[in-house]
Amino acid sequence: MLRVAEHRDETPWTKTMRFKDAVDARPGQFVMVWVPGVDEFPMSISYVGDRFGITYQIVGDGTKALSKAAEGDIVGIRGPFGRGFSITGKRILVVAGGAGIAPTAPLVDAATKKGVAVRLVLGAKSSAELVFESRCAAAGAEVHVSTDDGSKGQKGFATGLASSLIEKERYDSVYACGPERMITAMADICRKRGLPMQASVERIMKCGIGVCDSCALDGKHVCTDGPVFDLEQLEKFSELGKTRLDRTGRKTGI
Amino acid sequence: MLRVAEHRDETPWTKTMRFKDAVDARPGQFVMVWVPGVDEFPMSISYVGDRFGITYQIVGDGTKALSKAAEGDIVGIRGPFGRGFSITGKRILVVAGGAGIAPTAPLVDAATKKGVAVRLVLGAKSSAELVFESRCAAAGAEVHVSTDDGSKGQKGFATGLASSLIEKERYDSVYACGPERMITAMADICRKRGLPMQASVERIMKCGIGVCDSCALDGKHVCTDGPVFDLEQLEKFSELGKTRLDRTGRKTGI
Amino acid sequence: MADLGVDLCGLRLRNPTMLASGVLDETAATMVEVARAGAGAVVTKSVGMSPREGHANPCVVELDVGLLNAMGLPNPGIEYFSEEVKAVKREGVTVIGSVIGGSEDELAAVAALMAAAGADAVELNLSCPHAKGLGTEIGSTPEDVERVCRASKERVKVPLFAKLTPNTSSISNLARAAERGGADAVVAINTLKGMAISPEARMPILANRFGGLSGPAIRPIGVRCVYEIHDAVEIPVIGVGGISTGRDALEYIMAGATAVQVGTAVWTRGPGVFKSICDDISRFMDEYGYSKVDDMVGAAHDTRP
Amino acid sequence: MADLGVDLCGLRLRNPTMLASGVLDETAATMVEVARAGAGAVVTKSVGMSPREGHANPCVVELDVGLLNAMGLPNPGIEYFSEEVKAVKREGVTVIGSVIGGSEDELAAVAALMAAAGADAVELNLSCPHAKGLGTEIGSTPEDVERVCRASKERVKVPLFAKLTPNTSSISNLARAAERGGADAVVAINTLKGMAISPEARMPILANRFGGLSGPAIRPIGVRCVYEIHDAVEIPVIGVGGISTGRDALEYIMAGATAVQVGTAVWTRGPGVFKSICDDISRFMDEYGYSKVDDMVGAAHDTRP
Ligand SMILES: Cc1cc2nc3c(=O)[nH]c(=O)nc-3n(C[C@H](O)[C@H](O)[C@H](O)COP(=O)(O)OP(=O)(O)OC[C@H]3O[C@@H](n4cnc5c(N)ncnc54)[C@H](O)[C@@H]3O)c2cc1C
Ligand SMILES: Cc1cc2nc3c(=O)[nH]c(=O)nc-3n(C[C@H](O)[C@H](O)[C@H](O)COP(=O)(O)OP(=O)(O)OC[C@H]3O[C@@H](n4cnc5c(N)ncnc54)[C@H](O)[C@@H]3O)c2cc1C
Ligand SMILES: Cc1cc2nc3c(=O)[nH]c(=O)nc-3n(C[C@H](O)[C@H](O)[C@H](O)COP(=O)(O)O)c2cc1C
Ligand SMILES: Cc1cc2nc3c(=O)[nH]c(=O)nc-3n(C[C@H](O)[C@H](O)[C@H](O)COP(=O)(O)O)c2cc1C
Ligand code: FES
Ligand code: FES
Repeated sequence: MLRVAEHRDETPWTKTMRFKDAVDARPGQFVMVWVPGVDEFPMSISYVGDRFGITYQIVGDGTKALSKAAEGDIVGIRGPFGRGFSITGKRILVVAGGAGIAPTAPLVDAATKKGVAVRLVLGAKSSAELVFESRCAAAGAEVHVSTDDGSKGQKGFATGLASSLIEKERYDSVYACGPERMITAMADICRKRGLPMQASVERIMKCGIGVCDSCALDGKHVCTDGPVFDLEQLEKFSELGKTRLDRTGRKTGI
Repeated sequence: MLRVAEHRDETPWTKTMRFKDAVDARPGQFVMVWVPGVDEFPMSISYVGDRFGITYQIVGDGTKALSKAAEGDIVGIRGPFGRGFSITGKRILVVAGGAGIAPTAPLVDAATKKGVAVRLVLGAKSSAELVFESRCAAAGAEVHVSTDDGSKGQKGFATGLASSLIEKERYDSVYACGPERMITAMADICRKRGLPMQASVERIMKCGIGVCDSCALDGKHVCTDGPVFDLEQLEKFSELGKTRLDRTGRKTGI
Repeated sequence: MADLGVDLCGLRLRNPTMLASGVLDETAATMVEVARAGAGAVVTKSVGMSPREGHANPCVVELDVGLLNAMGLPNPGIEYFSEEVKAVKREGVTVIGSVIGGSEDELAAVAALMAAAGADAVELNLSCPHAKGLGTEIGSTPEDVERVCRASKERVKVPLFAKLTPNTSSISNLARAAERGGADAVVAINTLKGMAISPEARMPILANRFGGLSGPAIRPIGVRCVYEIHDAVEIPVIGVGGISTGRDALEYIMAGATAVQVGTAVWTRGPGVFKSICDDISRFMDEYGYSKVDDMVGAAHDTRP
Repeated sequence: MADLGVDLCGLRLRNPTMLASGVLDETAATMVEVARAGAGAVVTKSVGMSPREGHANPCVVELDVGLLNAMGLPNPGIEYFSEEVKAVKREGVTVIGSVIGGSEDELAAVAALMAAAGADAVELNLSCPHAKGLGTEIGSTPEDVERVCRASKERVKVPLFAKLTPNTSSISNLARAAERGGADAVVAINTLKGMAISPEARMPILANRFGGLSGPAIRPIGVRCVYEIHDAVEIPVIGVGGISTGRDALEYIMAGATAVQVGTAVWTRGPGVFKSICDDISRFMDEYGYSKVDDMVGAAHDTRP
């Protein structure tokens, strides 16, 4: 169990929780977060290294209970788990939709630190829901904002903005995290352009350690083989963007 | 389980068994030797390092069965266990009675290798029962033999010969292994002369790892606190030379 | 090179290792991957008549000595799952269908549907320690075990395995009951009922409070159970519990197991564990002069020099 | 600083840790050393009416997850052992005398002699899994446990503890029986019946073939047993099984144990383990705001936010 060191609002529905402890993790890896007596669920690590942290949207009972934790309260953490992003090339494009910024912000940190030129497309429903814009800009990324309602940056989906950037500039690699249709759309664009790509995907997680099969995606497991997959793998997935397993193990439409 | 690499007679009642494997042990440490289907018992390590070995007297069912093992046969080994000898000083006296040469021969090896001057008193019932005389001489020790029947060297007990050596020469430390009355006699001599001493003692061993209390000696345990004890500790033992526990845990005369 | 093939109730397995029920076996694609990685057969997740979500999270606790789980038997129900079984069979994989039920009739009905879907054998899970009304509760007395096996036996033509609980004072009695009830083989052991508590949170960690202990911790218990069962019945025994190396598997085989299942080690060593176990066994057989696995089955019973 | 003292059936212990029966407790001098190293009390080796040599060697198997032992209850007999108990008492150490017997009368007679020798409490070992005619064989059914406890209770004035076996389908039933029989506390758990086989030697390693599994492997099982027993009876529970750190001890305490016993960890961590456990507990209590151990006993039962 770890003690909460800091707990702050990013937007009305998104919070960041940081811990006193350090975690030795790659951007893209995740932890299982236990809110005692309520639930345990996966969360990407949004700050790696010292005082590691998570950034989450309040969507249901578990995240609501988590949002009430005060500084000094205890939270259970298992992990880090899974495979993270690998940073390759000199110029990269990062596309983050909604809570997808959580695992990609530390990727931006790490890439800029390595001297890689980073363009970040940050998509959100509205300007009030943008997270880590200034953090990423301060890290040295060129930040391009898109909002569904046009309240800030370009109006529309992140994919639209991303594809116009790809037309303008050559990238060595593209990184995506966000809603699954955003990932499949980005995968289409990258395949057509012959661009390497990595994306982080989500599935129901129970064990987090590769035994329960609940996060299965065409025989691969998001918890151990992912959550970050490369384009080659993404293209092989017949279920991506179409179906996911529910808690009983039945495929259901996304 | 280890495979027997070599099994040779030292005397009609004493054999040396060596294994293909190396053991990282100090002289004076021991192993538990399992002869499948027969018994498991403690044996000092008589060759440390590569192709480690034990040297044992055939005294009962267990050692008799062990003596029948052929090269290539398997024997179970647990260990090394216990605390071994520590080599201190420039000139030492080693006193070994009977099978007491098993743990002291590697001590002689190690000490001479370090450049320590070693005098070894090797006691046995008769010349036919002397073990490792030439090994220790070849290592560079000055070997003094005593036999109970006078068939070789000085007639009488090893303690007699040892005490005359102590009168002649100053030693930095004395090491003893053999029958318990030899150890208590050497302890008396060393105490009177103010000489540091270490001795290896034997008790019934069941677990070998400090849980069963069967090797207890005044609240210390031969398997973990020993089998090598220093003079300060030996003097505190009220049971040494007097009583030992039988297999039920009752003190019986030695 | 040693022959690793084994005959199990008429099924020919290319090697004696199988994926244990409940680990990476809820979807066809995963089971096929595990078989490709080396398992001689796969046992499916335990499936019941209707879909179950299983217990809430947390449902696993990672321990130094193994794993504590309370998945709560999540499964999509036999109707849906029949398609998964068929998909696995299409790839030529030997598949054993594990089934659960709240009563002997329900269990027998699921078993019949599992066999109809094409499972090469059916394994009755009479031993899950953490799901109410399923598992242990219908498998904790010899009377229950016998009755339940008999009911399923009447409806299933393929070999019928009974998977027993170690949470009992005599697993031999349960095994004898399974044999009387017509089981063709006994599988031992399922997990031991356990609990982990967080002192900081002052509560059990698992949402279900109780869970099943698996992994290295339970191997000595499983080996003992198989040894006892081998003495008690004539039908084959399948050993499971804490196997992660060839040497572990050999302990079970020499205790009397014709084949072994591996669950938790897939966590610690990945699906490659099956090949690694087989390689170990094969090396051991070459060194110690065994030409077939069958020569080692129960070997630890016959020797005292 | 937190107060580690506990009250157990009227006995005041300076801390909740005790040396478990069978580990470093066959001689007075050793028990005194262990108490000096920090144990709040020591439980003696299980002692019977007449001397026993125990099983032949090998009698222990070292495992990654714990220890498998088949000592076979070696003991010098109660007549001889009474002097050891007196010697321990002379040093001011709280000593609990563990006793075994082949029948309820024999057990009661040994218990009476143990109390007469000055033991502060008597622990009935109803649960050794590897000695014929002793232990489990008289403690595996609730009827036996009740009868045996009652017989000893009539002859012993000091607190009477019943040590139960986990090799059962319901340890709660055994605990209830002990309570009905007059036991003042229940001790859980003894070892789990296990076996280790050497594939190379193709035989069980222990001379006795079967042994008892202890150490980290069994902690989740012990914690679960204590949790269940705490719900089943009113008398105190003493927790034992795989404790080697303060956190392990706290799991048991929060599951419902008033005190804990430590055996196998003396092997891995030496007699200093008692002080180290107490230091851990004390630090935890300071950090989490508990002033006495009693406030934590059973705490894992009352919370679900
Ligand atoms: C690898 C991974 C990383 C993630 N990282 C983040 C992150 O950084 N920030 C963030 O806001 N969200 C992240 N999520 C999603 C997050 O896990 C869910 O939002 C959270 O579980 C919701 O829990 P709840 O109890 O509040 O809501 P519920 O009411 O329980 O569920 C709401 C929705 O959340 C999803 N969900 C619920 N439980 C799980 C589960 N055990 N596993 C996966 N999905 C679940 C389902 O889609 C469900 O419909 C991540 C998910 C995965 C798989
Ligand atoms: C630390 C230690 C190191 C030893 N090193 C050597 C050595 O290097 N060479 C050597 O020849 N002997 C050594 N011994 C003695 C050796 O253990 C016994 O000779 C051996 O156990 C005899 O076994 P057995 O079955 O042949 O005889 P048994 O007929 O079983 O016993 C003969 C005598 O051996 C002793 N003995 C038997 N079993 C044990 C046991 N489990 N633990 C201790 N003593 C036992 C008893 O005194 C017994 O009376 C050592 C003993 C100890 C404690
Ligand atoms: C996560 C998990 C889920 C399990 N689910 C089932 C199940 O559905 N049906 C079943 O019969 N056994 C189930 N088991 C028990 C295993 O099949 C096996 O009997 C047990 O884990 C011991 O083997 P192991 O130590 O190799 O894991 C499960 C075990 C684990 C770890
Ligand atoms: C070597 C050994 C000997 C034991 N002897 C006894 C015994 O004589 N009587 C008894 O009640 N329990 C005996 N036990 C069981 C322990 O008291 C304890 O219940 C068990 O080992 C679990 O605790 P642990 O994991 O801390 O060792 C013995 C255990 C070991 C390891
Ligand atoms: S969450 Fe269990 S296998 Fe991935
Ligand atoms: S041999 Fe068991 S304590 Fe030393």
